Amino acid sequence: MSVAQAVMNVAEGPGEEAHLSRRFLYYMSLMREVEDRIERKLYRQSKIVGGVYVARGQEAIPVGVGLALEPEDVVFPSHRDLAIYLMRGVGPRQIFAQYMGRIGGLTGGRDGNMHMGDLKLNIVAIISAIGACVPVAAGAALALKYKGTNNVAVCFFGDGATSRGDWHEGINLAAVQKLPLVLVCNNNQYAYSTPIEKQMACANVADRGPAYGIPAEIVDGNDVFAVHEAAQRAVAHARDGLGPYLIECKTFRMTGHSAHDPADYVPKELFAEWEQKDPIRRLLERMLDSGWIAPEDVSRHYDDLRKEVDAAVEWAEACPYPDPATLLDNVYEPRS
Amino acid sequence: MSVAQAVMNVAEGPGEEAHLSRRFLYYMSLMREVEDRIERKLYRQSKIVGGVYVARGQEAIPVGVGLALEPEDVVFPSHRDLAIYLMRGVGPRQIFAQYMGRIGGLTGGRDGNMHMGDLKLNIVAIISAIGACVPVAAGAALALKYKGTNNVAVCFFGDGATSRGDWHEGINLAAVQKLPLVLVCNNNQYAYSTPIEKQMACANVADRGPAYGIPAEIVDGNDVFAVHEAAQRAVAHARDGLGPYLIECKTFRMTGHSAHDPADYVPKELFAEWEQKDPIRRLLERMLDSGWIAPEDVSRHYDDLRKEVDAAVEWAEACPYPDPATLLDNVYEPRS
Amino acid sequence: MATYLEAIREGIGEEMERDPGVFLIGEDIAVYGGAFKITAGMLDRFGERRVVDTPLCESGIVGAAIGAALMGLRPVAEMQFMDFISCGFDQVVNFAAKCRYRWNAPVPMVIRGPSGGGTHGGPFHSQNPEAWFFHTPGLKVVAPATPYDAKGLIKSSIRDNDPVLFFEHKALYRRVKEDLPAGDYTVPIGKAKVVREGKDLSVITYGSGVHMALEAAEALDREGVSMEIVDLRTLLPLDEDTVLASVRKTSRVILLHEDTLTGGIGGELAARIAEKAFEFLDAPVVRIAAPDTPVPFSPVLEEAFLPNARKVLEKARWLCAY
Amino acid sequence: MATYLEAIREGIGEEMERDPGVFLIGEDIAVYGGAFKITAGMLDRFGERRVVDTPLCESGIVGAAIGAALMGLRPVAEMQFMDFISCGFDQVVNFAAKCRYRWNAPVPMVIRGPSGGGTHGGPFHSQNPEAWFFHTPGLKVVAPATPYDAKGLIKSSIRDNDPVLFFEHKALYRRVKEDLPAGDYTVPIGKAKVVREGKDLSVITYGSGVHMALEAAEALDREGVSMEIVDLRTLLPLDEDTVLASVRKTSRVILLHEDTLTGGIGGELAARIAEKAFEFLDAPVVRIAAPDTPVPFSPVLEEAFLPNARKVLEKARWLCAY
Ligand SMILES: Cc1ncc(C[n+]2csc(CCOP(=O)(O)OP(=O)(O)O)c2C)c(N)n1
Ligand SMILES: Cc1ncc(C[n+]2csc(CCOP(=O)(O)OP(=O)(O)O)c2C)c(N)n1
Ligand SMILES: [Mg+2]
Ligand SMILES: [Mg+2]
Repeated sequence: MSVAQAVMNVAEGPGEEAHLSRRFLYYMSLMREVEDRIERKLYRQSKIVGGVYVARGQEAIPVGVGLALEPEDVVFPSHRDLAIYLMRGVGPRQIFAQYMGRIGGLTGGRDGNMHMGDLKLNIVAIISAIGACVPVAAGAALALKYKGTNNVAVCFFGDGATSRGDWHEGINLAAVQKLPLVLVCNNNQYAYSTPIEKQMACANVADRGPAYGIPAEIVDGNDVFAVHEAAQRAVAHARDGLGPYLIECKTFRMTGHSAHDPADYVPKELFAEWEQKDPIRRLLERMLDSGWIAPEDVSRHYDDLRKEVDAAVEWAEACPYPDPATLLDNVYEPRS
Repeated sequence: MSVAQAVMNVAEGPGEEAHLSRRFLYYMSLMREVEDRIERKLYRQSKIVGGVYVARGQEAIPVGVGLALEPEDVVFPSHRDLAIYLMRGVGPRQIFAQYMGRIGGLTGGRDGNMHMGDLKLNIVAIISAIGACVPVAAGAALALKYKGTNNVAVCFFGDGATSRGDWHEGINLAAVQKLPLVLVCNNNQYAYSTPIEKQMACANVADRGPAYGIPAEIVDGNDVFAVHEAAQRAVAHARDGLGPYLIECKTFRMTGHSAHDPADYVPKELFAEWEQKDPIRRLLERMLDSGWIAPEDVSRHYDDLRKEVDAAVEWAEACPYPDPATLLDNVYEPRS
Repeated sequence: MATYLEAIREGIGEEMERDPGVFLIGEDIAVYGGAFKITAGMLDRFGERRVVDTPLCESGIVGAAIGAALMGLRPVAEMQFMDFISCGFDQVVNFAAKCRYRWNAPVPMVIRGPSGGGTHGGPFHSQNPEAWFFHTPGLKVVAPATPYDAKGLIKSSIRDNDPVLFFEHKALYRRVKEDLPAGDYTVPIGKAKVVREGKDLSVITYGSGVHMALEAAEALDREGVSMEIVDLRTLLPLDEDTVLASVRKTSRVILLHEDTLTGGIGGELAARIAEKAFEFLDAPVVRIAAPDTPVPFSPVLEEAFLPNARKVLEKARWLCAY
Repeated sequence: MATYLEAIREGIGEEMERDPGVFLIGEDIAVYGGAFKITAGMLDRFGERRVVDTPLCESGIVGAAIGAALMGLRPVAEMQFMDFISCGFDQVVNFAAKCRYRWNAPVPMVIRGPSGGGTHGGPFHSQNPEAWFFHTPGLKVVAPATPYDAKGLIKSSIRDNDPVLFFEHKALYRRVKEDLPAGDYTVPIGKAKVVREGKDLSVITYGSGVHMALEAAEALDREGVSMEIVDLRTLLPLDEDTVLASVRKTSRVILLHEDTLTGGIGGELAARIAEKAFEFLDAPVVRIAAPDTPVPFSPVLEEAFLPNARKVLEKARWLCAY
């Protein structure tokens, strides 16, 4: 166990909330640290292959939802949900290797960045086509029900995805069949350069719940406790066989769409405004106020985190590229 | 002018409502007569090429809506909206020729049955893929707005279409752009064999209006006056630049999906129940009750209708098939 | 005697008995038994858990099948007409086809349905959409011509651990019949079959083309010309060896398909032959296919559009005289 | 000097000046100027009526473009990456492609965007989706290799009265530059170009392949071998005459494309050559293409995957020694 992880193991004393808050902190800050390293350092050093999409300011969503799940629940993270991987045991080293196109990444260099999946971890890799994962997640939910489990499928997507036909078809199919599907919208108010009001003529993504006869709630996406509680309600609903449940997490994209995008189209004030609502800062304040963590633990935690990430980067940089001789492998199941 | 059309020309006396009712009657009964002839006679005589989809019991929808439009409004009839063609001046003879694959049909034998269009008449031919016409209609609406006209595009579709991604994408796009698009849903409660409750988990198609921030109203689809009034509201809304408007016409498919489908999956009582609500019968009763038509005019009208249809069938049967030497023509614009 | 249609139904039923993870999903397949009645009776036999009627949403259906397949089930998704696969295209070519290569995730699913012309279905109910998928690595594409192969191949397709597109030819559904062996058998994916031995020229074809070729071959026989016919059966992966062996033997080849010419599978076959059997060729490589137009509706136009035995016969005569 | 990217932007801008019915529609094209900045500045020049940012919905965008084109406008729709056209596939192949044939309704629209690999974009941002459309009668498919042609062809595409798919190669956007003539000019759709005369062998190619071939040709020159290069420029309709003339002249041919091999356009070319220039061939018809896999992400894999000048050179040597 790394030192950083120690932050989560509070021997005695603090209650459940404190314990949970430390787990929130660990994953949110680790996600931030890993993504900062990728976007602000490795990308600028040209060590990253392909595009870089980070979720600064949106970490509460994957973390709040992820910690409401069982390992057997099947997740479909989108491109701003890195913490999901961390929570399921994918190490930062594998993530850096993935972003560098090395053999040690989850796809062994076949695909890049957040296109990671591992069936053993019940994580399905997205494809680029935004929204395409929704019907697929419905199908996973169908399979979970078919097999008689009470597990759920959890599909993450952005506000942009809600304009896609696949989004509509997948949710409608799941609703009609009452499939155990939890739908988590990261409404960060932009799809690339397109603000939400140019994407939809209704005020909220959640306003679309009634169109599918499913419950839909709006939650402060920068409050990890709120996200977590909503996720618990959603998961319980789906586990109970009541069908899909939509959570709209209102948040803000504190970066450009990807690392090459300066986001000049976003009014500067919005960044300043949302900076105040940073989910990690808010969490930390609450933890300190409530005595769930001591100030010295915080700084130690961040020191540990940095070390963990340093080591992971080092590992990934030492990791070889895939062997070009494997190029043709695994298009089909190998003949036995 | 055929004798049958005389029913619409009431010299003096009756007011606007009577006049309108006669136009309703003419088109609804002509549509019924043409479709009956196709489905109950020509199809059984193997004179029809390809599938036969009729709209028995649903005639009030295209007629009620169609008579609320200007000739410059662009219509996208679906496969149960034959009256649209009749109202825009396509004669029964051309329709029979179309259904028989003759050169005299609107597509000259290139395509079949209700896949008819004519840009000069501002009618766009659907493609088979259900729902595909919705984004296309949005684009037509965009063009009407672009050109500075105050015309509207009117898109017809069934309940089944509302499950398609294209339906969602097209309406959402039109709503965001506030395009002059009138959406008319023929909710006949089945998509082929699939009852409405297996298609959607909300009670009404109109419940989806709020998902797009557009007005949506439910109307008795078997009451042509009600449909007409709703269409007038919808068209006025769209003409005024207020964006799309959805009308859900509740009705019932009094046949199988197509002529070869006995519809064993539909509870018999439903047919009996909806037979009572037949839109033509209801219209006639009201007309007779209100003195808008005399009983002898009705029977004369039907006699005329039958003659008109007989003559049209005869014409179509005498119409040649397309010349196979033209097979390769018109895939692209001919080079000049 | 089983028709082509019955053979497919039998094959699906047997696989559902054999493997509880096999299930059916599509529009109007359960209560109604499918537009062509392929799945008639399945709801009664297997219940609604395993025979799933969906709303009208091809992308949703294909996507859901992918998701279920990723979870280890074996969905068999019906397209009411294979033409409508264009509405679920992204799911097929980008999601299903690439999972194994990208992240080692198998997608054992079948997408099946009626394709092809000859029933006056017009431009949207008559297409042969196989070439789109033939060009997509990661997919398998199967197109049987006989009841025996249809049954054996649907069973292999369901057992296959990769996504398979299974093109049934609707004009064969009730037209071709044969006795099927009792009990379980499969036909391997990826193996063509020489359905008729010959020595003067080869016709490489599949689906409805096999029947056109057989008809032409009989007429040619009477003229003393012996035509070999190779039924590809699987289009992807392509059984190049069987094709090349036939061409090397006869030195004259016609590539025949009902699908339109340009960009059709005949091109790929021609390329492989012109590269790998070049020295054996005694005459130009000839293609017979539908012309490059949408499928026209009117019977006279459709008749002119579709390849047929007469067209094969004419080309064969020309080729042998070359 | 204009880059390939600037040439396209110039061409679009000129057509918008010329014809008030031309407008742009797509994701992030107005305020942002497009993911690759092709439409940068257009919003300021032409206003939001003519430069329309849409929600994220490719089928909606293509469908809307069709509807507007049917009404007589000339939409130019951008796919942020041409890969995403798979999400609007049905609209392209069934609606746009077939209107004229079915009911005599012209659909004058352009769908354009970046395609191709070499930028480590991975499986979904690097594809060459042209072959799907090449197989669809009613569409035109254009794929320029140079700034001159890119500008001339985008202008012709916008003026064309049929739906045109315009494949830009993203690796060429900023890599190739040339001086463009002042003022209006067009390059005709449907005409290939002999970009280099030669007598020993022909390379038939397009897009990025042209640059690979040119590089290989120079090396071959030093070996005393003279390579002719035909840039197809338009893939559909195919300029068969120019291809066949080159093959008849050199008697040896390499068909080169960046797209994957099986079912790629090389097959069609091979078929036409093997049928119509059979007597002129002195060697097998050879294809060079990407192998049949998804486009891999990691640079070492992508490098192995993509065709390049070295691979062309090797095959050319082999072919000349045949
Ligand atoms: C079908 C499709 N079209 C376009 C794109 C290009 N693209 C990638 S992400 C994106 C914006 C997504 O916005 P949203 O869903 O809100 O997620 P966010 O990036 O804001 O988290 C776009 C347009 C894509 N990946 N897929
Ligand atoms: C995309 C697509 N999938 C399947 C079909 C086959 N199909 C034709 S009509 C139909 C049912 C349509 O139902 P609805 O929209 O309610 O119209 P209705 O026939 O009831 O008037 C189906 C499944 C189709 N035409 N298009
Ligand atoms: Mg967003
Ligand atoms: Mg219906």
